[in-house]
Amino acid sequence: MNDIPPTPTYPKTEPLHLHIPPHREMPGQRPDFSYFRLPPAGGFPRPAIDCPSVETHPLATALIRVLDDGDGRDAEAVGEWDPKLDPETLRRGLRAMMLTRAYDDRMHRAQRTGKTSFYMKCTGEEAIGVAQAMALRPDDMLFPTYRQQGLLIARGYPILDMTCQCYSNSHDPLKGRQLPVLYSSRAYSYYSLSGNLGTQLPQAVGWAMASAYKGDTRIAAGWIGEGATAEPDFHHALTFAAVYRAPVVLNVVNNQWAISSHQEVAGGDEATFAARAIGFGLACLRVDGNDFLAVYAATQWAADRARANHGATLIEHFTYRAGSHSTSDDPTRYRPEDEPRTWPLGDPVERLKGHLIHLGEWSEERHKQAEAELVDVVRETDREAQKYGTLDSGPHFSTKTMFEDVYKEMPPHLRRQRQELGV
Amino acid sequence: MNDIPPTPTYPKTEPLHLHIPPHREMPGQRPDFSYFRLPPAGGFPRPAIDCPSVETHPLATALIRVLDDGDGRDAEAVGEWDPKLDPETLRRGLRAMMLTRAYDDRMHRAQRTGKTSFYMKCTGEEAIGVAQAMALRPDDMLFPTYRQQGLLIARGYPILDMTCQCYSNSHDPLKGRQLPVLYSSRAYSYYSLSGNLGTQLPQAVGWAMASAYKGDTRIAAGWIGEGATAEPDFHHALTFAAVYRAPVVLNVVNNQWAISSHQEVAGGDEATFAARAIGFGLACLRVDGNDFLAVYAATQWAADRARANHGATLIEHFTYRAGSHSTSDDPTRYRPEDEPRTWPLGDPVERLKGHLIHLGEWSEERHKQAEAELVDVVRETDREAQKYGTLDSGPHFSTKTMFEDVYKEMPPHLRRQRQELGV
Amino acid sequence: MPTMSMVQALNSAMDVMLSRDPTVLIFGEDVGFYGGVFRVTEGLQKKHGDQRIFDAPIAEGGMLAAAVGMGAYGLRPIVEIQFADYIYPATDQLISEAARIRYRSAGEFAAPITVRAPCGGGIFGGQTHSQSVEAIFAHVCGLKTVMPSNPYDAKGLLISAVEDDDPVVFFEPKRLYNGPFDGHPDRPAVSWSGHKASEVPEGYYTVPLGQAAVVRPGSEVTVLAYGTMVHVALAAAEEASADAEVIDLRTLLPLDLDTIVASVKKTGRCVIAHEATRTCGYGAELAAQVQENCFYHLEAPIQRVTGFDTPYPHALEWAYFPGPQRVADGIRRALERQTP
Amino acid sequence: MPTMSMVQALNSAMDVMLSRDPTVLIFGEDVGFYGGVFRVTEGLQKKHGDQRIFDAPIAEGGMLAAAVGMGAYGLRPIVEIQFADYIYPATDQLISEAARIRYRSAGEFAAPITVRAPCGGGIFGGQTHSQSVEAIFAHVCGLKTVMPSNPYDAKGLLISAVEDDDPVVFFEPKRLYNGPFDGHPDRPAVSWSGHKASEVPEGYYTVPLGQAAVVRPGSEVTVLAYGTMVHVALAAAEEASADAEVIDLRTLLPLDLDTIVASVKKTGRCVIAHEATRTCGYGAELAAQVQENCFYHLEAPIQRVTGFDTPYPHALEWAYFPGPQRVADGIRRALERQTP
Ligand SMILES: Cc1ncc(C[n+]2csc(CCOP(=O)(O)OP(=O)(O)O)c2C)c(N)n1
Ligand SMILES: Cc1ncc(C[n+]2csc(CCOP(=O)(O)OP(=O)(O)O)c2C)c(N)n1
Ligand SMILES: [Mg+2]
Ligand SMILES: [Mg+2]
Repeated sequence: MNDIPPTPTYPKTEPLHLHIPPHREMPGQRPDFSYFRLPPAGGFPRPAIDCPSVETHPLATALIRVLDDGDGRDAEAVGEWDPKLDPETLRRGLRAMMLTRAYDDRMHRAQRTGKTSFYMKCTGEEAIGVAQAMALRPDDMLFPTYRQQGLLIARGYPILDMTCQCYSNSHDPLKGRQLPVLYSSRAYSYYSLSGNLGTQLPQAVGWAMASAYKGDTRIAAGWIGEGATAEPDFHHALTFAAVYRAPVVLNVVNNQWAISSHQEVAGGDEATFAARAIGFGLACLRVDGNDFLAVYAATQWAADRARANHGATLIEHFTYRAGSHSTSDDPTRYRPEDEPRTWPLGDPVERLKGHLIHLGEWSEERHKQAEAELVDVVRETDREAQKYGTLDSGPHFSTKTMFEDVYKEMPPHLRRQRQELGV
Repeated sequence: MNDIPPTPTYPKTEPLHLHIPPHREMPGQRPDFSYFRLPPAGGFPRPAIDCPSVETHPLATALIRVLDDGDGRDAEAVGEWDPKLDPETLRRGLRAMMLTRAYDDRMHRAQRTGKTSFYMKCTGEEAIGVAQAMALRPDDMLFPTYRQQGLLIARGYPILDMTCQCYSNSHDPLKGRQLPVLYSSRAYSYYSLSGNLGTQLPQAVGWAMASAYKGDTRIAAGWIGEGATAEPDFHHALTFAAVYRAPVVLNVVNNQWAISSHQEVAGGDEATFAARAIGFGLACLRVDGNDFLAVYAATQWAADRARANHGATLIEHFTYRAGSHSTSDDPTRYRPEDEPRTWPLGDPVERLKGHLIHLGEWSEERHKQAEAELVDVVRETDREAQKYGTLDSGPHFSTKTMFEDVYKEMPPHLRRQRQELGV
Repeated sequence: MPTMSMVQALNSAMDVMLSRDPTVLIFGEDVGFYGGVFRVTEGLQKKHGDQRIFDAPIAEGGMLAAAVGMGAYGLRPIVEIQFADYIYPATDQLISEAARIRYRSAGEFAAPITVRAPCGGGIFGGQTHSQSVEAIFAHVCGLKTVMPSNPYDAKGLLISAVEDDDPVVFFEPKRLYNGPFDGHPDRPAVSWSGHKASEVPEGYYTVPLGQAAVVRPGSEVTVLAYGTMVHVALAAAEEASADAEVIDLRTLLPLDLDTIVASVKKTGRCVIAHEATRTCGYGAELAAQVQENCFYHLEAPIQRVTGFDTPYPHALEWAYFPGPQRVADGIRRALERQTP
Repeated sequence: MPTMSMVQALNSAMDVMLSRDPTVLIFGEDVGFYGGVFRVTEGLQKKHGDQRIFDAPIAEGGMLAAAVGMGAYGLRPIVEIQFADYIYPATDQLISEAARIRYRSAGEFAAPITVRAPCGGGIFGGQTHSQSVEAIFAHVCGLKTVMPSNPYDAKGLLISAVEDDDPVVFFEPKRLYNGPFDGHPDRPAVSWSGHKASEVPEGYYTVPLGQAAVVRPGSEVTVLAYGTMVHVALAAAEEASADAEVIDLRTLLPLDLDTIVASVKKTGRCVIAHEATRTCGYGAELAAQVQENCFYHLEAPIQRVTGFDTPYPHALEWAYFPGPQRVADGIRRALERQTP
């Protein structure tokens, strides 16, 4: 028999206590960003794109910023990360961000008036989708979340098609099957959006593995919200990207909120999301997500690195969800009303606008003009889309299409079910 | 309408290439550990148990070693991590490791002779289960994998019960339901083993959260193999441990192999497994898993830290799976025959034995004696267990017990099914 | 007696159990300060504190794993999965762990966990906010599966689930949260007030698991339904002006076979209605058991009226939904004599 | 013609497809250098290189996610799940993504993935190496579900699965890998050589998905089975000395209903046999469809002979396994006339 070990006596210890991340400032309280230290623009080095990933790990706790526009300073582009874009490109970026915002506002109101069931804005996060689409190549494959409509818009996808998707109408490219904003476009290398969080990130890695397997030169990019990083898919994306050194750009959009949960519920207080890359030996960058130039530069760096076969980079975009999570929630129930306005990193549109004006390449008048013009564009597009129908009043795709595309060929049991319905 | 952006022309780039981690030295080749730098014993500092977790992050790439016994040096215990255990405790540890090994050998042969279906040894990894059981308190809750039988043995669980479990016989505490080695003992605070990899690690975190919620002083410990760290459960364990600062010790047993896959298939080439803690702001330690004193010290540090409410620690135990994965595989099909013998970190039993002899507290004769005695103990226990039956020849629990414990009370449909079977 | 919506009744059940039993705690996405996206936990954190009810990271599998560990310690966690469509990441912990732990530990360890998840369509949620996944879990031995159809049952069943020593998957038809729904989307939405099942005691009571309810007695045909489809079946019975006996199963596993068999032996005809996709849906199990136990009493084939074997579409929600007309047609088919 | 075991036939199918189609690649745990724990991929890495077949991290969900991404690119990945019991971590990517992608993208994207997984008991694998989980996946629209019972079918069906443009879950009864098994564990194990279905062409051929096979013609009673249970059913037919028609379904979804209905209309009696747990098992769907389509021809209740609703026990494996005697009893019950 085995001899039972003597059970030593142990010193009495204090009772344990369960730590629950406290909810942040509540509605009615004053927002508090005092914890937040804003590092200077141009403050961090830009490693060579073929550097060992460890050289990027100090950037996990950095905040790469290019636009030196804090507290009234005029919007200079400074430091090694300045992508040095020509004014034409900057204006294109500004315009795409403004169009994204105008489109969001229009569709948000369309939902309010019952023309569709649901909508999600990306207000305050436009720089991410737009700058990244411009820094990537048009045929690089995108695996976005529902908050990167800027990617599609910057790639020139017709907002008429987007509107028709949101209306699930007779011209909806997705035949009325998907919830609004869950776009898909193979022609624009934009993978079908999932309602399930996180799933697309490791799919991006798989696509990138396939591209490498084929000796292609296209890379993939995937996005995930900071809240969804807790899902297994995030872990899988990092693991597979590391093991197979996949040519992919992995983006965590840290907009501080996951519906009503602040980023600390996802572990954001314990470490940055960029730091998750360290344990996998992946490169990482942490960037001011409201700084168009910084997002562009970080994306370009990661894309060049991936395309040169040096593997994946995890980019944390530090930003702020200025609007509601979706049309289904009211943020004033869980955060101070003026928190968005007091967000220290400002508004991406205003900041790029300021920079262009500083360069003498833009003006308040031109900005107002452009704004008005884009509101018209969106209104006209909406009018046209409504001709093809809206969710509430139709027309929609015919009932029999409900049974199509479940499989490539319709199997007998589905044909029988369709007949049951008499269509 | 939206204006299509001009598609710039891009420089031609080299085709991408998919990196597949190459298989290591194959059967017939010479094992190659040249990549492996053995750091000196006593070479790393021991931070205060209440230090900020970042102070431990340099230890993610360390290898904490206490026994200074490399290349013929005599087995001194050196450095800040020396747990300064008295000889009696050391002998108890040695004996538990030897018993574990003797038991493994016996049951492995029992499977070969058809007395049961399956077995898994932990040869070469005995220090981990045994030293950790001794460094933890007897009522701390353990969520092990199938390779920590040393935990049970060091806690004094009767090997008769273990043997009966492996034989699924009439005295099997688990009523013949589980595959051999998937033990369970509430009385010994040893959670039921799962055949599914990884699942127990986040369960350990949940148990620890409950203990903290109740103001208890017991902590939890969980184990996972380096291969299984790719499962979602590992990610969940780190996330929940970080967010709720759970009083738990999380152990990755990196024994280099996952059946036939070397640790690089789990990402071990890109970073250490201890480094996975960094991205969650958890404390981490990386320890020579074949050094009884180092494992004891690291566990004690992590347990004290958790019990003092300073949160979880991830410990990577760097060791080597000296035997086959299980009785179902033959390692000589996927690695050089003599790789185990040439493993640079030696054998945990030999090393602790050497240390005790160096202290004048043990001798070759006493060792041989003890070995012989334990072989007898195990043989006698096996004889007794066989009186209660073996898998191949029974007796087993009665057929009607098959329908019990699916639910606390047997629902009608199960009663009907039992009657169908006429039992 | 106060009248409660299903949301209020479920909230009340958790309030009662938090007050009665210090081992009960609740976590899930947005359930804490915010009170849940469907408001089912509203006010509970304010009243019971954030040690008892708190937000979880967005990791359904992690939540279940934590719950299993808490159950082993001796707590009774209630986990909210924000939508049943998002329960899939938790399947391994739910099936391989929670459902198996009692058996594999020979009764030493258990998982007294309640997993709440809003299910079903009717709110234009599209394919990832409308699924009914009960059949997957009813197939898993070691789990119990429940789906209430009204506020009174919802509270009584949820309390039974929380007190049950085995893991219970508790599906809440989201379309019924704030009012009954008979499957006529064109008619104005009605609230629960006025419905007799909205009379819900403030305090503790239980509706036992494993007992169905005959919600409409009849002699011509038996209609088996649960969740939203109970209300649709009642409407269909009227519209088919059939003397239909409608049975609300309430618990899918363990199933109240006796009530079903007694009814079908009486009526000789059976219609099964559920919102989930048909193939291998729970209706298949019901059809199998009814024909096994009532074969010599059946006068016509058992009819299944279900969601089609396609994802839940967005725009065509009402073409997909098995509404009163389709159920009424099923009743008529069940009432037909053989046509040679 | 060469004779092959099921392991060799599956290996040959993948060898053929790797040679024919550069978009086919294979990954899974231990499938590369080692050739898989059941040796099904033995030699393939040596022949086709580690770009075509390689080890994956132990993350079934990650494998499926990668496969979905590869499918979007245009590859046809074959993923091996080491045991069907370990497919649960992959359910979200399989159900929410692979199965749905064609529908939700209106046909723009697809997931031409084959997921191979050894299933079933008979090797003393205990509850986590013996499960039959086919019913869960047959319930999921967008997936096809296959389970062969012999080497010839295994190769032909696997090639069809790989060439199919939709995701296919391909279950391999591990007890049949190296020989047929009639459910008599006490008798000496037999190998495939000699069995006529072990005559397998070296090269390319297909067995189409969705077609059942009548493996034993008969007129008294129809026995529906798949996988290991086909062999058990054949033995049971002999032992019950019944003129039973045994149908090997081969594909569970899409189901070959015509063959089934034709047989049951002829025999008027039906027995369904599977190894999976009963409640909501695939047998429930079969029973439901048989009674829907053959109601007026049925002379006795459809009998289900299945695994019990408990985890697969270790020591009591053969008490659990639905062997020839239990199937024969089912046949006898199906042949009984009504006893008043
Ligand atoms: C698997 C899964 N679980 C839960 C949800 C419900 N849900 C939708 S969005 C959301 C919050 C996501 O937050 P985050 O990842 O930070 O992205 P953000 O909305 O901030 O862009 C939740 C919980 C879901 N869609 N999928
Ligand atoms: C979820 C799951 N997937 C796959 C398996 C099959 N399997 C059993 S052990 C093993 C290797 C595990 O290696 P590791 O985690 O390093 O632990 P070790 O065996 O080295 O102690 C595998 C793949 C399993 N048991 N569970
Ligand atoms: Mg967010
Ligand atoms: Mg290992």
